[in-house]
Amino acid sequence: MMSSAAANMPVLVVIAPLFTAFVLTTLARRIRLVEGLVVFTGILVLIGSGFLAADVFNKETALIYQIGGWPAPWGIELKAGSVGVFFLLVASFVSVPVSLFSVNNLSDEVGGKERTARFYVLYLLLCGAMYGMAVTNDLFNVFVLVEVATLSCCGLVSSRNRPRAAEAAFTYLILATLGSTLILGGIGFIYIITGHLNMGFVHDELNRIWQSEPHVVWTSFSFMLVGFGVKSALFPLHVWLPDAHSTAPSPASAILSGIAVKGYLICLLKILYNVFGYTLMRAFAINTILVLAGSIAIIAGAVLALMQTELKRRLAFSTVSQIGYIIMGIGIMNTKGLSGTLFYLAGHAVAKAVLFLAAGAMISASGRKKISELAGIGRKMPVTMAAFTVGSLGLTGIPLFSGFVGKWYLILGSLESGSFFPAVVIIAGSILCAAYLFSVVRVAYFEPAPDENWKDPGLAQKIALIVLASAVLVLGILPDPFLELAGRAAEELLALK
Amino acid sequence: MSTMLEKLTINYPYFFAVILLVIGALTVLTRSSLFKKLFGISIMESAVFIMFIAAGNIRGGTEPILNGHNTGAVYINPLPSALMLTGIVVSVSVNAFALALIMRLYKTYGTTDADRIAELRNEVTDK
Amino acid sequence: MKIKNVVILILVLIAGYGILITVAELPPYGRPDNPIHNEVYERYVNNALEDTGVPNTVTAVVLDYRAYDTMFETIVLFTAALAAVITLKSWNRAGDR
Amino acid sequence: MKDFILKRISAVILPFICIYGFYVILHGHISPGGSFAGGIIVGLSLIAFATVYGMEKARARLPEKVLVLIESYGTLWYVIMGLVGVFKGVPFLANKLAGVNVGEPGTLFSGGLILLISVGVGIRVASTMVTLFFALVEDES
Repeated sequence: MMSSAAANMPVLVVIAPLFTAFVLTTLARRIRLVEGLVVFTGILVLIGSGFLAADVFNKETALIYQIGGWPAPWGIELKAGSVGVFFLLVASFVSVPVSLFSVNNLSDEVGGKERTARFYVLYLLLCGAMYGMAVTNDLFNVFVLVEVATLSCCGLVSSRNRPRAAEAAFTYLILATLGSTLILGGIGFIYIITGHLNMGFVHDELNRIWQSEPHVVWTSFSFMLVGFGVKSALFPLHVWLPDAHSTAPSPASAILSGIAVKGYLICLLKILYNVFGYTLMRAFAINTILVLAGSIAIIAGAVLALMQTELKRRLAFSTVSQIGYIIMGIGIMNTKGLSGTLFYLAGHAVAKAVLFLAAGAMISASGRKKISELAGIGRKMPVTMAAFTVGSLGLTGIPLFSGFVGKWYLILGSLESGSFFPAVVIIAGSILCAAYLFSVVRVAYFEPAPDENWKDPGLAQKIALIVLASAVLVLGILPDPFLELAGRAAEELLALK
Repeated sequence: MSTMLEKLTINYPYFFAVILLVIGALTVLTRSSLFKKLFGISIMESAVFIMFIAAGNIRGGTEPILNGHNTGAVYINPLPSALMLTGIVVSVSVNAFALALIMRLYKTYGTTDADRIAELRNEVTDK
Repeated sequence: MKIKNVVILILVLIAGYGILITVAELPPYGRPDNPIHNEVYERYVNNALEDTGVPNTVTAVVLDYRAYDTMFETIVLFTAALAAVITLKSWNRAGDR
Repeated sequence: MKDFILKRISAVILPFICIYGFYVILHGHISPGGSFAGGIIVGLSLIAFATVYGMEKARARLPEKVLVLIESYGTLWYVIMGLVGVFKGVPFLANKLAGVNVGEPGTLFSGGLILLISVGVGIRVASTMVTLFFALVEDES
């Protein structure tokens, strides 16, 4: 039984949250049991992905799993490679504290027991889709998982009991469906000229025939870039993100900004490197496009974030800016750049989750949304504000915090590839990031507080914040094992092995 | 240019799919009515479905049901049809959820026009 | 007719022309020797009966060869129903501001 | 009794539509059709019932609790059918490989797990359609 569980681990981590999700709606009356089950499932998946990561790390080869026993070109294949398990670890780790934070904390933002139970179901479905994206190796499966993720994201946004949330969710749904239609079209073009859907087979076939059909490859490239760009809020296509992420309930914003956007980026990374491959990306100058788009996103997102007065909106625009780093890193096609971008992805997932959770706790305690109205909150809610400070240090890239290592490797990678421009943009972006985040910290600590009674959140919420904040520190102080894994993932993507 | 037209007459299903895609995209991006945005999305999805299913067709082929009656017949490719079955269900789900959101907005604001809703929302926050 | 709409019209038409060039380049419609009708297709059409015991090859692909996709497809429908219900049911008007 | 004719005619027709839907679900593996098409036909017959006889009557026949149960466990059914393979020591969602008797091809009870899965999916698609209809039509406020 034990060996069977180990052999089926790539699919079990995907199934476990889904399995729990289907039971939850029928247990809505006993909300404590529901919350317990959600946290328990999260921990179970975390342990499972830890085992999977250790397995892949020790064997040094990707784990191939054939669904239904059908070998690759006929059936669907799961591939737990270094990229997959890296993202699996990050996603399953972040999902646990976020679900812990929502324990007994949703009645304000979501509503009664039934609505809360449904919120958790959507949450688990989103997690399942993310884990599925991490391990899948089939193009059409990517599309279906992207749809599950999109619908559950929109559901999470609209679960907030405000009409504003429904409006944000509608914009999000329309634009995201536009994006997934383009993704499906891109998959269709690739499928029509190669006849395969498995990523490995498509890669071989595409690299054989691309010279006879350059326009088709070019169109599917652009469909993929625009489609995933809309979904992951690349700068000019980000219009849905600030509304959606700032109106969603706080745990939902944390998971949306921390994990959901990253899932689409991992899919884009897999499609660009595992399907099209290094040669085609060079031939069509995709790396230049990505670096340019990323640079524009970094600067524009940061400037827009500086202009916001509401705390959650500022964090949402900060996500737009941070996505730019990851997109830029995808375009820096060497080992250092790619491992840097993967590490940055992990660091941002943790830091942005803690920022959104802390912001949610502050807003629900004080009932105020504007940054200027949160003066002196650092002394009234010490744990929350400390976590927020650690998160903003991590995001800015101060040494000994998570963002620094990722940015350092991104700069090294860009210098290695011979261009000076990305390094300059990264440093400028960090300075802007410091400007928009540290002003919140300054207002919170160094301005006089009004005479009101704001309380720190409950125990579960505090534990969640502390776990995430210490993860930011751990990623910054002891990055070696994660960097090793990210480095292997980069080598796997560049097919150096 | 003429070779492109010749190829397009051979590939006419793809040509019509592109026309539908353009119509759908224009509807989504230029209309302010929420319903029309939703219809535009549906039209775009249909365009992609047509592209897939046309790709799976073989002239003179029969439907891929192996019941022994038509031995020796050429069967069309079942894989695109199967994929589009999934795609259609996804499209149905998106439509259902979008309709629910439109209902919710209509109940709150009393209109289904995106511009009007934006105006109303600003008035509400000004108060 | 707003200026924004005219800009969108021009952009979409340019993109549409690009896609037209692309589809003209695709393998000719309806030929049995297109790359899409490869060994995957042959296995589905020739071996589906003994592999799965189902004569309808579309069902064989949907529910056996690619059953994992279909599982997520049912999950999409489940998600949509759930999200629709959470959007429409028992939201309190007190929350509307 | 304004719509007497409508009620009588639908009383005759709707059961047949419903049975036809189940026919399509059950014969999805040997003829065109399948669980989704059949499930939607069944769901539409129930929706027609609700529109003809009024929401209250339909709600009494199809309480929300039952719909939620069918929906949740119908989707769970798929996963459980997939786990059969895992318990037999072969990959997830295996059918013939898991030692399931696939029967004689072309007969109604063939295809092993495919038939079981399609029945589950068909019923839950029907219930989802009804749920969506109720959610859209019922006036909460």
